[in-house]
Amino acid sequence: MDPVTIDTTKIKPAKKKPETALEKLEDTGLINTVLAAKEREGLILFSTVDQIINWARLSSLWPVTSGLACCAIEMMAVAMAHHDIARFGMEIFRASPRQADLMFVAGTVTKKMAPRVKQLYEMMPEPKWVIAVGACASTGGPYHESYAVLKGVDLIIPVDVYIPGCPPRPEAWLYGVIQLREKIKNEGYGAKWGLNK
Amino acid sequence: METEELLLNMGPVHPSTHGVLRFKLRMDGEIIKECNIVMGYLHRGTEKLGEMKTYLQFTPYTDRLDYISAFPNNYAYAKAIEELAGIEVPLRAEYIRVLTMELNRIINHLVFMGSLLMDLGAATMIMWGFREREKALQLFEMLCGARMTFNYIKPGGVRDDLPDGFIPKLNEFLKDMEKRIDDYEQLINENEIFLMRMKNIGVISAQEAINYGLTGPALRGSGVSYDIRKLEPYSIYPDLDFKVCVQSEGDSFARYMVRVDEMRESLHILRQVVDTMPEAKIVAQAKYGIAPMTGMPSAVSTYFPRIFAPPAGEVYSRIEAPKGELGFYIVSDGTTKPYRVKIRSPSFCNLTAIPRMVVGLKIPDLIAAFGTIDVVLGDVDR
Amino acid sequence: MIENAYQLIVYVLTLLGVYEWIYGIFQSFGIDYVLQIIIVFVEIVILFAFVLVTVMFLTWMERKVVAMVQSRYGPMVTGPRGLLQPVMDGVKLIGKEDIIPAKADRWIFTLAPFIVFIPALLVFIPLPFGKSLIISDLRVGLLYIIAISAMSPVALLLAGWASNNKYSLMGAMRAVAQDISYTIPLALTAIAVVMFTGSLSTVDIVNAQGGTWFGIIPKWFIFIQPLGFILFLIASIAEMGRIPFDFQESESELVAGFFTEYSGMKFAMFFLAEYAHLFAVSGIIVTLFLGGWEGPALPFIPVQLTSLVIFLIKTYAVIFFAMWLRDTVPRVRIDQLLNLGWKIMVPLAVLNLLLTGFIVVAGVI
Amino acid sequence: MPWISKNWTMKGIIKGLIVTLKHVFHIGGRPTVTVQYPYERMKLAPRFRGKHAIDEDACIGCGICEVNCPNSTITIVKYNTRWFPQFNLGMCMFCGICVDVCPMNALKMTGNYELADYTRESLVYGPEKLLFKKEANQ
Amino acid sequence: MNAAEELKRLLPNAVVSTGIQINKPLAVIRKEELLKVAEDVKEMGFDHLSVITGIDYTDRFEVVYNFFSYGKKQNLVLKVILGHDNPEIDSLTTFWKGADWLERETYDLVGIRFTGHPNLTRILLPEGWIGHPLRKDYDMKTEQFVMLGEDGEDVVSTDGSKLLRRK
Repeated sequence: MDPVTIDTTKIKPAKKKPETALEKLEDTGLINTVLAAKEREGLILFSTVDQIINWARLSSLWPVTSGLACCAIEMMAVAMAHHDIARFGMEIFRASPRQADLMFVAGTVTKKMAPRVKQLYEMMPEPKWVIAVGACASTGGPYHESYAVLKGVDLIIPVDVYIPGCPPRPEAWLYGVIQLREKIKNEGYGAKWGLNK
Repeated sequence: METEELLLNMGPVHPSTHGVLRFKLRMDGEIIKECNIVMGYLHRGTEKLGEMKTYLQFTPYTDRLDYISAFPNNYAYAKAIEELAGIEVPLRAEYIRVLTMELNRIINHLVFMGSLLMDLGAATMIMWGFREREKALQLFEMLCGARMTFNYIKPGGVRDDLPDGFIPKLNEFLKDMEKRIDDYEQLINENEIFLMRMKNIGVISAQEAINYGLTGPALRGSGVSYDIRKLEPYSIYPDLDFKVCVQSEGDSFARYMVRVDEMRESLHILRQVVDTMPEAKIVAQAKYGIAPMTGMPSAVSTYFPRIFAPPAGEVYSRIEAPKGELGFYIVSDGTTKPYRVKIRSPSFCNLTAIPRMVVGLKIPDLIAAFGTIDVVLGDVDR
Repeated sequence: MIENAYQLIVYVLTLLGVYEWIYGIFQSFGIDYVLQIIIVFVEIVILFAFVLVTVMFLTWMERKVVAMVQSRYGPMVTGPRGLLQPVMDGVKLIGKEDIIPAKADRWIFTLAPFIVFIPALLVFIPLPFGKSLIISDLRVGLLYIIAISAMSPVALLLAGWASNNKYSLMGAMRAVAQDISYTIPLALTAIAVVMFTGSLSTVDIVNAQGGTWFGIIPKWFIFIQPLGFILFLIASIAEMGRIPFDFQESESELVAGFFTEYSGMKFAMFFLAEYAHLFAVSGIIVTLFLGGWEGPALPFIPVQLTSLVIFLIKTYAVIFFAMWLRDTVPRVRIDQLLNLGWKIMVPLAVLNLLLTGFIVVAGVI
Repeated sequence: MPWISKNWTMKGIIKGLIVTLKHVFHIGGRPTVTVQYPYERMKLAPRFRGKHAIDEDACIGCGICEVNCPNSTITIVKYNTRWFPQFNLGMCMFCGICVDVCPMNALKMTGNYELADYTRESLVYGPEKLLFKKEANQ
Repeated sequence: MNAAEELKRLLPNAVVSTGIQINKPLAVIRKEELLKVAEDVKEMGFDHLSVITGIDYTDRFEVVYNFFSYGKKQNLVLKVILGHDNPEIDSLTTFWKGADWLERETYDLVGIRFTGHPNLTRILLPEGWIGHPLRKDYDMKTEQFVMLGEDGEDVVSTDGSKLLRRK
């Protein structure tokens, strides 16, 4: 436990706060729309619609309330005053999976819970995303030798982003959410048919 | 009038079950006729893993039992091993342990208040509770580098000494906390709707509470003045001045009030601990391979034991965790791995009383009563 | 004299000098009633657009107020101070998959959101947003409002039943019980107000509250009817289904109440209807007890504009109160709610009615 | 209902409303506490247990960390003719035992917690991502 | 005289031996006499049943009861030794309601049957789980999966192909 263990070179500097209007737009994701429109003449309308829908989707990810274990407490902490996931429009934790877009698999998925998690995922309407939070959900983590624990939630449902940590601190969590937003920016029919990027 | 009985399944993923618990309710209209609790959705086989890991490797797993208040878990496990092996713990280490545990008790009760009120529909309290929790977690992070799963209290001492600037920050927190508890009490304690929801709900008499094996605030809410910190004093609790918070009604509100009072009591204990903290900077004892750890940071890891084997024997050691009696039954066969680790978790035993408490009540009352029992599913299912 | 929005539009067109011209065109074809229909259509579109924008703004405001109470910021990233958040939510919900559960009743399941949504908009027709800013000054305006809002239990029941989910059904049952038991005190207290004005027309009610006593205290009905106001406020919060009376949803008990199974746009309609209801009920409270759009007039500014602003300020004050209350108190239990409704609210409302009767007969005020 | 005769003033609710209003207008030391993460960061404690770092000069590849790791996060792999631990951070519970047991003090835990990634495989951090030289760092 | 010795004085036939288990008086008792002992123990004022532990010693099972008395502020440990084949013991639910779930848990994880228990079913693991995990001979190699049956209850099987999307 060396007090000087922080390896400052490895940490990326905090993101610059957007000041100009253009930067603010870029931050929200709309700038992609403008750039994409510029880059591809002929498909402007198509990809612009795509980008706008993506923008809407990434700005209003409603998670389903599905805390499983330790990470659920950090999930609550992420939603609380100090970290405030509401800034991304994500504070509407829907209890019913029918109205949710995103599932945080926050905690150990045991064998007994696994079919229920899968059912929960299947009940969510498309498009839907999954974030596996913590070691347990990613790989089984500390409990991967246990008889009663599934070795990673990606064995039963597709996972978009993995966040390591046990449990990850809320900032790490938010970083994972930002990674997911980056991913959603490049989704859509345009991306599927090779039109974006 | 004959009515059809309704079978309602609450959970395992339900907003008010604090995790993954399932109630199978047989209902007559809105009234609960029978309540069956199905658990095990978070059964991770911790006890089996305890047999597979060495004594020192198992400490991180104890963090993940009651993940809201992990320090008492750490401590209960360390205390069991210390009793088994007869290890003396340096005084400063004990002070640090009590400090962390009482801080953790406050956090636990904050989360309890928040989630209870969240279930009752008032979302503000949980935000305020977590706001203060975050400040305490920053203290923990200073102390051991993690926010929830600490791995800090080890058999024979604690992992490291208090860092610089910890005590001033703690004092600041204590000062702030006093005001905040006033805020909470002002917000909700006299709220008519809250009283309406809590008074005379989920009543359990002292006799029954004992019979059902309730411990901790749930038992003290029924008027039994019982606290392991007083009855079987451990650590430095005999030297500290604190009172056991008791309420006599045995209903949800009494259990709630016990916890609010305990928060103030914990603040009182913390102030004493800070005032009387010994100066000698020894935080671990040199027995069974544990070398004395000094304040020198980089020297610590060199002395940490790689092999640690207490003598063969059995021990049951219990402490007063924020949720009740937390005990570890450890069977050692003299090797580096425990032969059997049994965890007597307070949440599991306190939950036993729920089916008895809620018969004849309505679903909202079930939520109120369940909320005041204050369980953590990691602790229930282990 | 301009009395409603139709006449206002005609007046504005006349001022611009185009009305005669347009009217002439239509008259030459002999279909001048078409012009009337078009104008009515235009005003309805303006009203609904206004209501929808307000509703979207209300969702944003709700989130911001909650955030302020809880020492945080609320939506920040999407748009300036997160103002675009409701738009994004709407666009996203349109793009979501629309799931109809396998065991649900398809038709009723699809119909229910519309039955909820349309009355929520229809309530606004006789609501005076400002002097002469009213779609239609119905002579039975108040009765119309109460009747229209009494439709919502039917829709909730349909939604709950069609979902084929126990939580939905229970949520719907609760919502219906709650709505019915609170419509009665609501109507009774409203009648007490009507006894003063002698008219059910909302415009007459607002006009009756013009002027002041002693030059300071405005002649609002809240000062004549404090008990009636409190009863009406509580009953309307219950009617809106907000905390502390949010049984239709009661997240921690019934997952999401009667719309547990709804997704995508249908869910959005419930959501919008809820906030439209909030806006409407706050408007009604303002109209009945807080003097409606009555207030100081400013020189050089059309009275329509000032009165609209005054009305909105009052309405938002009431809305803020509802949001503020929501962040403070927990939810009551369903039977306690019904007890409160039948055993306390209804008798008190009747008492209020009696007292009002005495006052009116005695001619004190 | 007996409670209403006692509590008809709703004093408790009004008290609560006052407290919440104080928070709305930040009266009496009740500020907004949010740290807007991508733009600002909370101050990290020096002891924070984040991503590991291996001192290239000190590590002897003895494997004690591998043996002591509670959940086999660590495997010793060959990298540039020498043996180093490789961490599967998707499995790691950041308990710090490996740092405690390292006989050469070669293991450190840095303050880097931004580790989220799109695939499970990318969470395996080999020596190439973890090695550092002490001189270069200080 | 500690509680264990007092118990031996009361019921000399039931108590095999007494001793001390780190600060706590310990009495090893005969399996057949458990109910009688429990009655006496309850009368002696041990109203709190703290924990029930089942331990598998490969050749025998031990069930350990930890009691505490709120009145006397004393501890007592009772130990019962069972044979390894088909371990069975009387249930204490009639005396301590709290024993209900503790016994179910012991049954679930260690596989000791409690005769007279009102509802002796698995509590943590799903019904139909093969083996008792805390026995030393539990097979950790075969993975068991849980699936949802028609009625929403759990179905255990060793074939997870319906659940898993990839190996």
